[in-house]
Amino acid sequence: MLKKSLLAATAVLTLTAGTSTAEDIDIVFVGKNTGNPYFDSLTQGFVDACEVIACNFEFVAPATAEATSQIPFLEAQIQRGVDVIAISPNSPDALNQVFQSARDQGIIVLTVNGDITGNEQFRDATILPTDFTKVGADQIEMVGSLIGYEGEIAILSATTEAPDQNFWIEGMNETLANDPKYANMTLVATVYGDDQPEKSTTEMEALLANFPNLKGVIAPTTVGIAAAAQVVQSRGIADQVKVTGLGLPSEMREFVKDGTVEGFQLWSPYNEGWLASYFAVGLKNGTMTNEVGGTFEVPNLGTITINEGNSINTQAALTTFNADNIDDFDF
Amino acid sequence: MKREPSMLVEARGISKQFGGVEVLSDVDLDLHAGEIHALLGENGAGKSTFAKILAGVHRPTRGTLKLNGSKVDVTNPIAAQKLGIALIHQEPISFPDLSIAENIVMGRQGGGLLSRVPWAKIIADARQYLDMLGVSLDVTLPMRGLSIANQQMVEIARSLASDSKLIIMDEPTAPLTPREVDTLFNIARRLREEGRTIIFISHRLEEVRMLCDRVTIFRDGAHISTQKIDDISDEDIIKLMIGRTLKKFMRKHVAEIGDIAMEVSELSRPGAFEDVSFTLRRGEIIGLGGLVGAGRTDVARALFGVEPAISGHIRINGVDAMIHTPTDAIDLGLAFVPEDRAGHGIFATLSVEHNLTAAVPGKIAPSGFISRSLEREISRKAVDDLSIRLASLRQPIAELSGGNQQKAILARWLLTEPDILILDEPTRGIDIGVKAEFYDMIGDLAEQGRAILLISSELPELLSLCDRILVMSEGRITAEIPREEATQENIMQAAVPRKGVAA
Amino acid sequence: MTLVRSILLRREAGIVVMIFAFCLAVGLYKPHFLTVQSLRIILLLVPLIMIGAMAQMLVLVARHVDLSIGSILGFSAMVVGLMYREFPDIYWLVGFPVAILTGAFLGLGNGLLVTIFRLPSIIVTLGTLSLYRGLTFIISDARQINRSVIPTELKAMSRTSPIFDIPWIILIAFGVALMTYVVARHTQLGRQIYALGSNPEAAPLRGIDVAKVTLVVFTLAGALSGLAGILYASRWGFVNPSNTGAGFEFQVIAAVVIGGVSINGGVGTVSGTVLGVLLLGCVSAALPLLGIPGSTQNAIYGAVILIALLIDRSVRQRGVTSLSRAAS
Amino acid sequence: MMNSTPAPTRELAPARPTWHIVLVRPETMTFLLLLFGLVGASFLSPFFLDAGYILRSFTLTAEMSIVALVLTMVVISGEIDLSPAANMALSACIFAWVQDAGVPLPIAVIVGLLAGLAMGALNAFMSIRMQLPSIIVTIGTLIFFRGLAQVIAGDRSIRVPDSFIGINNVMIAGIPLPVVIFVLVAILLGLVLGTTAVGRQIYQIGTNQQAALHAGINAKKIKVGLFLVLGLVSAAAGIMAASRLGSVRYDLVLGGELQMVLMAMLGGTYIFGGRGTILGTFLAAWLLVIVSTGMTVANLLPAIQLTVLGILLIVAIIATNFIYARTQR
Repeated sequence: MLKKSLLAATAVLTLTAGTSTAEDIDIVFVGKNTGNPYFDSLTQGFVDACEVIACNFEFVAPATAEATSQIPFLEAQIQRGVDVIAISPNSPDALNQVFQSARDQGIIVLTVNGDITGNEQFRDATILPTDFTKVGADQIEMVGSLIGYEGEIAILSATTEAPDQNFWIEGMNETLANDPKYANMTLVATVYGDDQPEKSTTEMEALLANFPNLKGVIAPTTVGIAAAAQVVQSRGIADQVKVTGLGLPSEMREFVKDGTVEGFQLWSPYNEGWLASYFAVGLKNGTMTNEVGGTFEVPNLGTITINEGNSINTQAALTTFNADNIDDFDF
Repeated sequence: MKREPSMLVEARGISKQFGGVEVLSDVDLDLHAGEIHALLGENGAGKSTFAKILAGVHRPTRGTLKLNGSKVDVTNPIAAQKLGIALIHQEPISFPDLSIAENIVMGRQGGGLLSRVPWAKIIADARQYLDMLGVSLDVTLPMRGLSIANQQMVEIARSLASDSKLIIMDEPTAPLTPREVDTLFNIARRLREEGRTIIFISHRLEEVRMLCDRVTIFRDGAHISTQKIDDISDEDIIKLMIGRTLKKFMRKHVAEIGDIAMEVSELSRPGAFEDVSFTLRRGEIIGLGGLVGAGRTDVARALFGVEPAISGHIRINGVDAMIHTPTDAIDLGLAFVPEDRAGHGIFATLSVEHNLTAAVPGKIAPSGFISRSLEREISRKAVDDLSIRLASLRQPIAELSGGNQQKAILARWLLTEPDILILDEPTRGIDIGVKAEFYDMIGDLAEQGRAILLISSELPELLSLCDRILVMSEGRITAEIPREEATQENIMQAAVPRKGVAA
Repeated sequence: MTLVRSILLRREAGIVVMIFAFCLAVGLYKPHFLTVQSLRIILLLVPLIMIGAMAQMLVLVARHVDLSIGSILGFSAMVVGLMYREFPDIYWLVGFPVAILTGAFLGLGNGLLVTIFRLPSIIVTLGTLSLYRGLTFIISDARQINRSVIPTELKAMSRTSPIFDIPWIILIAFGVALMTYVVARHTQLGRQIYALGSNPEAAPLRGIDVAKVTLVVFTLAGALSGLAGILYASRWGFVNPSNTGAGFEFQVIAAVVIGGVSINGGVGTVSGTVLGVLLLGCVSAALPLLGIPGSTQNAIYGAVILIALLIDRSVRQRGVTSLSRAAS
Repeated sequence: MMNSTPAPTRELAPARPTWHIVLVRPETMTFLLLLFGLVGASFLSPFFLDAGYILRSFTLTAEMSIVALVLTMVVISGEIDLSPAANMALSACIFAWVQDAGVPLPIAVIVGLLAGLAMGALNAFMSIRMQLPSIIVTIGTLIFFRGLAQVIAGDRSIRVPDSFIGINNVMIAGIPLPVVIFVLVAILLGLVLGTTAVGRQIYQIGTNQQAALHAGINAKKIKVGLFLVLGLVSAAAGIMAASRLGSVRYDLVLGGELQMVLMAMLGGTYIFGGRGTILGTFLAAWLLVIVSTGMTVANLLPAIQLTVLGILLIVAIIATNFIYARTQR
């Protein structure tokens, strides 16, 4: 079912945003930064949804993902008097003041694809792609299946402080410690490539040098997994070290096809945008609420439940990509 | 015995103005092929300017040049090079980071930007030329760190390499040792044998006599005389260089000589000046004469703390003084009008007012905040006192003429009410009329009981203004001449280095 | 003068010693740092910086500086990426001339601003650093060029090899260094660049067309940055409008000043620069091995630049060349 | 020594009329651009003309604008400093880190300020004492300071206590406090530069350092002082930014040096020193806010702003050079 909805979503990718009327609801999505391919797909979800329901959509993002770089854009949206601000926050706390003044003006603030952990009171709801509590376990299962549930594994993460990654890594550690299925797997190192290709590459090389018996690497970040795959590809050791993690199909297709990577996971960023639009319009029109436990229907995604902490997930579990299905995805 | 010498260069009516001041007027000069021709004259007589015009560094304001009978226009140094004219600058030009060999050939190789550098040939040629000069240097080393003498030798090697028909040497021997001078002269003679022409600019008469065939004397930017060296005596040369029979500017008042204001003993800064001692009294004007580069300005800069001396003592009003910075000097009642007005004197783009009050921030801003009215009042008075001509106190000082700029600098210092004034070439580049005003002012200042050290290259100026004249040569004081005994001749005798000994 | 030469020689010998000492020290702790494999890692880290360092070396030797080379790298890479995206059938090698010409064009822009308006190159290139980066966003509509767009053959250059199992990209970088050596040492252009930087006032007196040489230097630096741009696409398989080349100029300046290139112009060798690049490469490769967080890297770069400046000064004791002096 | 060719003598020509002196100067250009920007921005977006919004937007760059005022004085004195943005980040990180470690807030502020002062001292040591060109030195310190901030903060945001947050929400007569501070600092520095002896000497040093030396002006002391003040003010600005944002990261005002230099240049400060005014930088700071918020509120691609900033910097330098070449003052 999940796969079907992903397919349905990609099918409308080619549509373009249509005309709008004065009654429409103005939604702005503030991305982490421009030039981030992940948000291309997410934005398309917004665009397509606003095509169907009555909303005006605009995407803005600063040039860099620096913590404060989103502030002027938020200020500008407040000034323009939009109805809904959706944002992938660059900082869990630097934006609090701006969020406060936006909400004082009646603007709905939704965080999308990342939350302001610890400052939840400053937003109305968060839309996350999947249940983050399960990501760690899923990823361990993924790497376990690739290495035969035995041997040394390592994690190549984004930055040391990346909240989502750290949350997942916590889950991975718990799974490894508590699930007897993985008793023969040892996590030997967790390193950080800062989401930069150069640093991720040197960290990956250092992992291989420091741990000659390494069997698998989990890179739960799109930059990290591509860099790790590239190192393995370049060294020709795909049969010895299995790389997996979270990645974009468009970036990983090559590695899957040449056998460097057997499988990796992600969710649909497109669906996040799609869902966020429906939810935003619903909230504004009063047809939906952000109350915990409430449910609503979104075309293609079915019934959505609002979880603890006003949190909404677009899909229940991660999608796994491998040689069989990679060509079906276009983001 | 010799055939009629063919003419290499015919210069006619060459004139050059810098900012309205004519530094060269209607110079005619013929240079024969295969002669060594000396150019002599006082500082500022126009020798170097003429040389630079030949070498394309300056363009003449008027006049024509003929080379081998055909008219040429030497538009830039490269054009000069192509015409076969090489100038060896007084201060050698070099690329310190390039090898000696490259410095010898730079600018001489043809070919486009991407053509190959023929290293083997360059190095071999460079060795050959330096061998010819009797200098043993590793030509693959960079120029940086070479002594001035060796740099000079490289420049000379450069002109040899260029195959020039006319080689101009502007005071080439100043930094050389006697042995190097001998070598240079041998080379010069050999070049003469090859039919090349050399212009030799020097202050050392005995060198001129040893080397040159003919001598041309310049004075005040004009050609005075050209003669065979054997036809003219040293005394005549000096007379022609000095020229005017001396008509003394009358110093209106002679001030009463008072207490010792400044006592300098054994002041030295190696490389610039050695063992300089003198006393200066209130009301006295001491002249400091000598050739450019004799170390006079360095002494002045040391006294004022711009570039302090390494050893020696300065006593001001009988008290030992430590002068490390100009601020120290100003506090002790010194004032210094520097020689390089544009570089060290004026703030070109700032207003006259701001220039005038630069040394007396305390007077215009007693509370730290500048009082506009006070500033205007002080400036206005200074302008009136020295009759500085200007359109407005607020106009940039660069818009004033040189003379008025200089008056403004003097006015700046008078505002500090100094006891001791050091004036370094105060009348350089100034119209004759304004000069006379300066002489009056300097006299008045002495009369007010100030002590004045006047550095000047103009002998009449020294002779008419000073109570005593110190003459420096090659970093040392070579003569102290009281006013009564001073003549242009004995000053010049003391100023010209007699032995070809380098420092 | 032999002293100066011996110091300069010592500079290069010094870097070699530093590289060996550093590698040994790391090797004692982590023996596999001293394997061929880690040499390969280091060499794969440095090609872009090597090419950028050659560009910056020429500019610094001419007594200028180019802060925009990272942005030129990004723009050129983006132009090539867009070309591959819009014309998927184009022969992949066409990217090279396109990248190099694009870079050369932007470099020429810097050169023209510097020569025509007689502006200090550091301010001009601070402006174009921002300008070229902005243009990169505009032409790309702020979207990344993805891995799938970059031709496989191009990406393969970062791991396949024509000879001795040394990947193409490393060979190209060392080829560029060799060519820079030839240009710097054996062509009139090279010598004129050194002469210009050594004594700008004397240069015209010795027949050097200062404007022309300056233009050529900036254009060359741009062209090399353009080459680095397409190699970025090869090495990392994507082109991002904001990341590609960002901060590149600082890494390059650090490498170049370690290598003994003087900020006062006229001084600098290809061998020193190559060694400086390799030293930085060793440090970058060793940090993760030693478990030192990558966040220390910028502080190290900055400290290295400051120390290199002080060494440069003590070696050359040259007078002040502050802006005010230059103007008066 | 070649004789320099002096400008044509004008001592007998009538003084230029006052209107000419007032109109033909870079600050006038800045002012006209400011008006033009206001009109243009309100055309681009009808949401724009709202004094409250402009003031709020100004708080986003107020810290940098304050630093740019001091930077203007440094540039007039003939030096430059590209490191103040990095200084802001490092001082703020040190401040936040120290107070996070349990040091009382006032002491943490003092530690932050001292850190900024030390950074200014490093710049002064390298540029003045060691006589290295400040433009290169401060590129080195720019990387170094930012790198140290990264070492201290890593990728973390360091929170500051709630009581310290919100300087931009403090209103004085309806004007946000950072804007008030900016205006006050501008007035203070304008007075220092325009009406005190030290201010006068800063111009004199920047016009001709040798002449200043010969006139007994202690150029080194003044320049060292300027670098120290700039370091201190940068630190204060960094701490203000921490208060506005509520947390500090190493990448605070990343790339801000470009904007600060741009403010000075756009206000008519001469890159080679000796000329420029606080008024010019003051106007330029507002101009930049109007240009960038005008573009942001019109939802233009942020990249266009980068492009515009780059073009503005180059055009500003060319224009001021041109104006100064035409008029002597």
